[in-house]
Amino acid sequence: MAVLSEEQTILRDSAREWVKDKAPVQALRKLRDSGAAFGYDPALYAEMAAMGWAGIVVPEAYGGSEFGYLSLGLVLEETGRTLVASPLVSSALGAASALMLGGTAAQKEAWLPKIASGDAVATLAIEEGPRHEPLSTALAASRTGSGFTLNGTKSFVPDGMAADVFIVAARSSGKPGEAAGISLFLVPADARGVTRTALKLMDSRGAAVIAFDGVAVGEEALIGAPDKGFEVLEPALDRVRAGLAAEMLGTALQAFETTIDYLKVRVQFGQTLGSFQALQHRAAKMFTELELTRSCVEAALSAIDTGTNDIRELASLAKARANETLHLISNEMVQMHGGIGMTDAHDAGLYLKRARAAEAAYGNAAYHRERFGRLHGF
Amino acid sequence: MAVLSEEQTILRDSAREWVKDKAPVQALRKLRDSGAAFGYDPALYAEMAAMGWAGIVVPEAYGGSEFGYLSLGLVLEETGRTLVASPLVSSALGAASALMLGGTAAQKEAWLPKIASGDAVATLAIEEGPRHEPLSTALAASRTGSGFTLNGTKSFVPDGMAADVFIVAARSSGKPGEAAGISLFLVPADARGVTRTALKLMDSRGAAVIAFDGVAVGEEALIGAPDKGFEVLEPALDRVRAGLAAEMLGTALQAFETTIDYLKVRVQFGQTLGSFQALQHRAAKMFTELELTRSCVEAALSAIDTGTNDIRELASLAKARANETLHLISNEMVQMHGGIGMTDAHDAGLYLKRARAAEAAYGNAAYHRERFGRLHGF
Amino acid sequence: MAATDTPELAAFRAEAREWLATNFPASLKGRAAIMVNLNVETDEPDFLAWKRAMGAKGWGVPTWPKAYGGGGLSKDEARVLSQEMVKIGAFSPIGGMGVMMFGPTLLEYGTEAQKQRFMPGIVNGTTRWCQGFSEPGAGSDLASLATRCEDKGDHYLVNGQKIWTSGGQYADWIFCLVRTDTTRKHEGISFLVFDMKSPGVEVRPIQLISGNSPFCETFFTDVKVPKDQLVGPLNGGWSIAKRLLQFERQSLSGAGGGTGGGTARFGAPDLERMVDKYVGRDEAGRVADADLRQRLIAHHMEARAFALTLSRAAAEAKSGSGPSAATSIMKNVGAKIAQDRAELSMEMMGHQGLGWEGEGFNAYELGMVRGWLGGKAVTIYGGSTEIQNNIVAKRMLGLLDHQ
Amino acid sequence: MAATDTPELAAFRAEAREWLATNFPASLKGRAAIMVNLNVETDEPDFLAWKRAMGAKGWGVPTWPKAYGGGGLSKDEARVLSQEMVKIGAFSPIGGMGVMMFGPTLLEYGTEAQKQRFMPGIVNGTTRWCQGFSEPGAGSDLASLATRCEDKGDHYLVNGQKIWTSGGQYADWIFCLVRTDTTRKHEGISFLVFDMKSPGVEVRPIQLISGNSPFCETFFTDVKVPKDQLVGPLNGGWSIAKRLLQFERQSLSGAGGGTGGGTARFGAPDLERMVDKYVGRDEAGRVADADLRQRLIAHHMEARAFALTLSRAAAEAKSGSGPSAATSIMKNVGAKIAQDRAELSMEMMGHQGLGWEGEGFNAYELGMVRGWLGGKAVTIYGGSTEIQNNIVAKRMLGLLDHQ
Repeated sequence: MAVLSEEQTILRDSAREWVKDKAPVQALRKLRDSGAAFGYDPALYAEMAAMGWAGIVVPEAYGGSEFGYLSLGLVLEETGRTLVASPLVSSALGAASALMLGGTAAQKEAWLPKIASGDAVATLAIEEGPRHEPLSTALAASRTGSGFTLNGTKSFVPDGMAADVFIVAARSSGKPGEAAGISLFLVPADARGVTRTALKLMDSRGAAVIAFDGVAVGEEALIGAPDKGFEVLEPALDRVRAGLAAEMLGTALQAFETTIDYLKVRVQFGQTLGSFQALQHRAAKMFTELELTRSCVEAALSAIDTGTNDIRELASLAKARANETLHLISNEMVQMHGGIGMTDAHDAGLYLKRARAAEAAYGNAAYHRERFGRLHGF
Repeated sequence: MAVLSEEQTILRDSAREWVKDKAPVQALRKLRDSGAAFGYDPALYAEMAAMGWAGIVVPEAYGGSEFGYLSLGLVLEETGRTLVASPLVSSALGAASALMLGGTAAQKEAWLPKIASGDAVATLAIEEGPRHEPLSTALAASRTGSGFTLNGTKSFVPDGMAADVFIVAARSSGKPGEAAGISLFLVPADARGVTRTALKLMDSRGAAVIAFDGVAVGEEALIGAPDKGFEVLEPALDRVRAGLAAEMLGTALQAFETTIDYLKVRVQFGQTLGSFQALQHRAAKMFTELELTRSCVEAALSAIDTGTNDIRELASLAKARANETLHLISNEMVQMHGGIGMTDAHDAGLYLKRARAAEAAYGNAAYHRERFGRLHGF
Repeated sequence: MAATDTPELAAFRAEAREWLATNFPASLKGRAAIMVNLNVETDEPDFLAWKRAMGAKGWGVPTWPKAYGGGGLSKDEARVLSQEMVKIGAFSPIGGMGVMMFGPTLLEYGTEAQKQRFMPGIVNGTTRWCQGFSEPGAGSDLASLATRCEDKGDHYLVNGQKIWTSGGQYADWIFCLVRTDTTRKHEGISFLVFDMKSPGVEVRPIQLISGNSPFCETFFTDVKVPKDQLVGPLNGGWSIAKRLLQFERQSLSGAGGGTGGGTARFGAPDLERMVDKYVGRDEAGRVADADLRQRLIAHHMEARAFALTLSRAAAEAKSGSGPSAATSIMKNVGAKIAQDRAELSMEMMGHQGLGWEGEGFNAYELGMVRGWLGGKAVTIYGGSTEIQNNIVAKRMLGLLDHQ
Repeated sequence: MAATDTPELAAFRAEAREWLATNFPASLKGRAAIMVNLNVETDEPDFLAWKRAMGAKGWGVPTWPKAYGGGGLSKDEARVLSQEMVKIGAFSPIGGMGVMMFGPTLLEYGTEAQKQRFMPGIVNGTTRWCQGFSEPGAGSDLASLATRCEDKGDHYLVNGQKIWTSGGQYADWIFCLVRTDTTRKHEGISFLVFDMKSPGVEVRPIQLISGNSPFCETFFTDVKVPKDQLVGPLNGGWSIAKRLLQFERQSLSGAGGGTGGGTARFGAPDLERMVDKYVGRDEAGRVADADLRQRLIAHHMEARAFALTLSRAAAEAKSGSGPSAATSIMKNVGAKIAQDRAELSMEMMGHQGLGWEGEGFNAYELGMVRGWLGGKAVTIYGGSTEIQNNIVAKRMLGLLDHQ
């Protein structure tokens, strides 16, 4: 655990308490079985926002606490432990970051206070194909006299059914694969020509396909300069990756601890499972991966807070490592629990499903290893 | 173990006995400490040849037994067990195969009987850079009125100090990286302009750098058509790879068995090492890799014998797997022996050194994984 | 291959071909995967007719003795039959645990009367069997089972609970391990069979993480079992169970020469097609994702090595030199390859591999997700990976436990 | 960084800078790797002068108490000193097992008389110490040692054999575990120090697979040891040994803030340079060997994660929240990275990585080969990988052994 300030320690502890109290895994199970429309419980998110969590990275001028990304990571680590579904990553981290990085004063004033208070949900609409590749953006933004017209479809938009506003990556020039020519637009969910279709995902979180059919937006909808949206999008995505990695670290930690607890009590052949050396060494391996991952996650979040020039590589390192570690531990969780871990009544399956969904989001491990490799000239 | 004919069983058993008797690991140790000129003991090789081993793949018409590659693999597996150094792979397998695949009648008559009887040692001179990449052949073969002049240097020529004749890959047209334009030449070791320098390798086997300085050869020195030497070289190399993989399987098997024997007797904390489950599971992993590797090695050798059209992929599969398995087991051999395995007095170091030398020869695991992948369209 | 047939085999091949041509309904061609399922069977008339024909002929269990309704074929003849069936897209409609596990066991351990009684239902596929081995508290330590079986003079009385009963909700009969002596562990276990409609038997399907319920919890409350339904000697059930588990392992690893169940069942049948659909290629035609590419190649090589090992083991077994050492590793290797393949498929599908139901995902994608989840069981059941490793270390390598 | 110095630290920085400028001979600049070696020391006059100066100042052991010749610096001051030394290419000429292991142990467990007697030789680097812990029969089970130590009234009599005595052939004194009670295991061990020139001490270098002989077998035949050379209580040596091993582990993992011994010592310092020299690039500038490339990237990421973990552990330790959980994993991770790096280097060098001596290979290549072989020991000594895993499982995770 990074060395925390007193405020950070208080934040972390209160998050831990609240999650235990209000949002145990059972809450996600209920949400899933109720078939909720948004993929999260708005009442729970209202509580989270009331505690200030939705405004942790938002400047005080816009109603946030400006407490930084490492602080938000502390909260996400705790919510990750019990698989809490909320727009914390999509809205309070992702969309807020993009607005902070590239939004106009008017855009910030319009949306950041509402995001920070939880009154609005904003989300990044990036993906178009099955795999994360923001450079492949193809959704067309054609210049009109007064602005742009958007045509195309965004898939896997997190919290897309709940969102009040989308930050849409579109191609205003160039071709898919190029960074230049991508522009970012702020598009209200109720804009004419926007239609959304809910996706039912295995991790029970909210996502939607958003179709943009001749959606007209003005110049004032641009976030950042036209054709240079990637200069805002890439750092915003790196913030999301680091934050999501923190959430995944929490998920992996809890999966690990639940498994270790089981190993201590489950008896086979007259001995606790945890006394079998082959399992002990696998447990040591998982513990090792968790420690290494924590270092990477905290380093990425701290780098964002201090503004160093290695944010890209650290974000990729953190996301890749969180992916690998959670992948390993979610599989071991099922395997070490044996048959009971295969049943829907046990939590292991929920961790496994959430693990793969989080792994695929914002670049899987291969994506980030490749990105890290390129940044290092390999 | 593949299903063997009666003759094959007898061959395998007699090889096993002879190796135990005449060529235990101690023989390699002596060879090393004596600083022998050739990197093998000519008297031992004469015995091997007298048993017919040097002629196993050679047609009866040229003094061999035409017993096939799987049969030679059986012998190599046994010699691999005790790290027997000999020109069996370089001469009786590699050079003999190239001659059989592309040699003229005159070339075959001149050399195959002597190779089969052990009276001559022939070897492939292929490598030029640090890593196996036959397509990169650059040694120049310039046309003259009566034939070619060779200029350039071959490195890591196995048994290069002992060889009576070299089969040299040279570039007669095209450029490094292309298959077309490579020609193969039969060059006697005493040809004018050939000089050799011995290399002292960590596995104590013989190898040399061979310089060709304006070496004149006639048309009759060509093996295969001019510029089309790769059509002979590639299948010859695949035969070497499969045979070397058999030898490496034997090396890995012995390293494994020696280690398992140690686990059974070494006591730590009042228990045999072999009773610690973490080591048991690692032992099971090694056993598994050995079984899978055996299947690949035997399949490659059998494919050569029956002339199927998947020799290339099977040879790469066999060599890659043999590399991976021997790599794993040679490391585990040292680790599981603990301190004693680090001492020169113990055999583990000899296996480790031989392992890496064999891994690097004729393509490391990465080379063959890549080749297998390309053959399968990945 | 036909080219190598002896005259006798050639004659049998002709006979089999003709019989199949007459009896296999064209409407069923190539529909094995859909039609044959442990738990659910179709009532299509063509299927039922085919099942009756194969049952009467005994060719659903081709090498079993004719005396008990089997085909009475030699191994070579059975191979020829299988080849001829593959040629025309035919498949055996007779399967399940009766064929894979209980039948072979009964042939070895049953009394003549028991064979006469139970074999016809297996051979004709009219009795569906389930297995009552696992218990909630036992896990991999099967022999610690607690289901009590008391001798009440003229019958046994069974009380207890089983878990992971495959197809328990559809089964007619159960073969079951019960504790007949509480003072000894392995030597206190007996092998009992009884009707699932017996009073006191209750079955509750277990929902798995994949959303399916192929297994049940099965409860026994004062179930009366006639004493002639004990198979083998009293307290001698453990040896029978071990033998039966060998049959299970064979069929899971595909080493039995069957369909290669454990290996082929999960994951994409064709990773290359998935590459083209979900990942794409670079300008040189290589898999566009360089990191994934290396793992796909390694996986492909692993699968090939496994396939070659299956062939080798089959050849060695056929040569009569006894069971191949390679068979001891097959369960683990096959299971790992199947799970790796499922994970690689999930990775390739990316977001399209996250669907649970509804719009936005096609049936193939949704099926892959369920298959990936269901496949997590292959390293747990039928002897977990850990148990298999223990077995290799002890039986194959002679490494002892702490003394 | 200097920017964050308190006024006091800034003053110390100025003082240190000036003292170093005066005392560090320019001829030694940047030659740490060559000059400082556990076993062999140069007799270059400049080096000897530098050693005398540092010894007198106590800055070879900057945080040790002044009372025993140490520098008496705070941790912050020591950090500043280290920064200033790095700046000018200076290094500490005082090292070895006396500084890394025996000194800190003696400070905790020694009597005042023992400290007065032994510390000066350590602080000035004039006494070379070696460690007599391991025995041929013991391996990782250190406490099963058998070297007998009998109480002969006015002295102890030591008989037995040690192995893996680092630099035993060069050492002046040895600190040693001996058995003073044969009826108990851990509670029968004592911690003894004695002169290696004592009659009855024989040393034989062990040749390793790397060709080097950094270790010895050490034989004791009726070695007489004065009774005031027992450190700590009779039969109380095991606790002292465990503490000493903690110091060793810290220095091996680099967690002690030292040179990061275990991690950095083996393998190529710069994999990228090796790529260019031995492997090459494709037209897009990527490592030409696609398979190797992915593993190089993964390795680089692993090394970065480890470096970040070292920093985190140092920050956590400094914050006074006690030792970081991360320290428990460092030995294994550092060792694995070092070995992986050596293997990757060997793979990159290809045939050039197979040389043992003589023509055809440059010094760098031959050194890499020896380093790769020597590095196989890092997962064996100082608590093998297996022992470290046991420790993590038991101490950090609370998993018990079979009961």
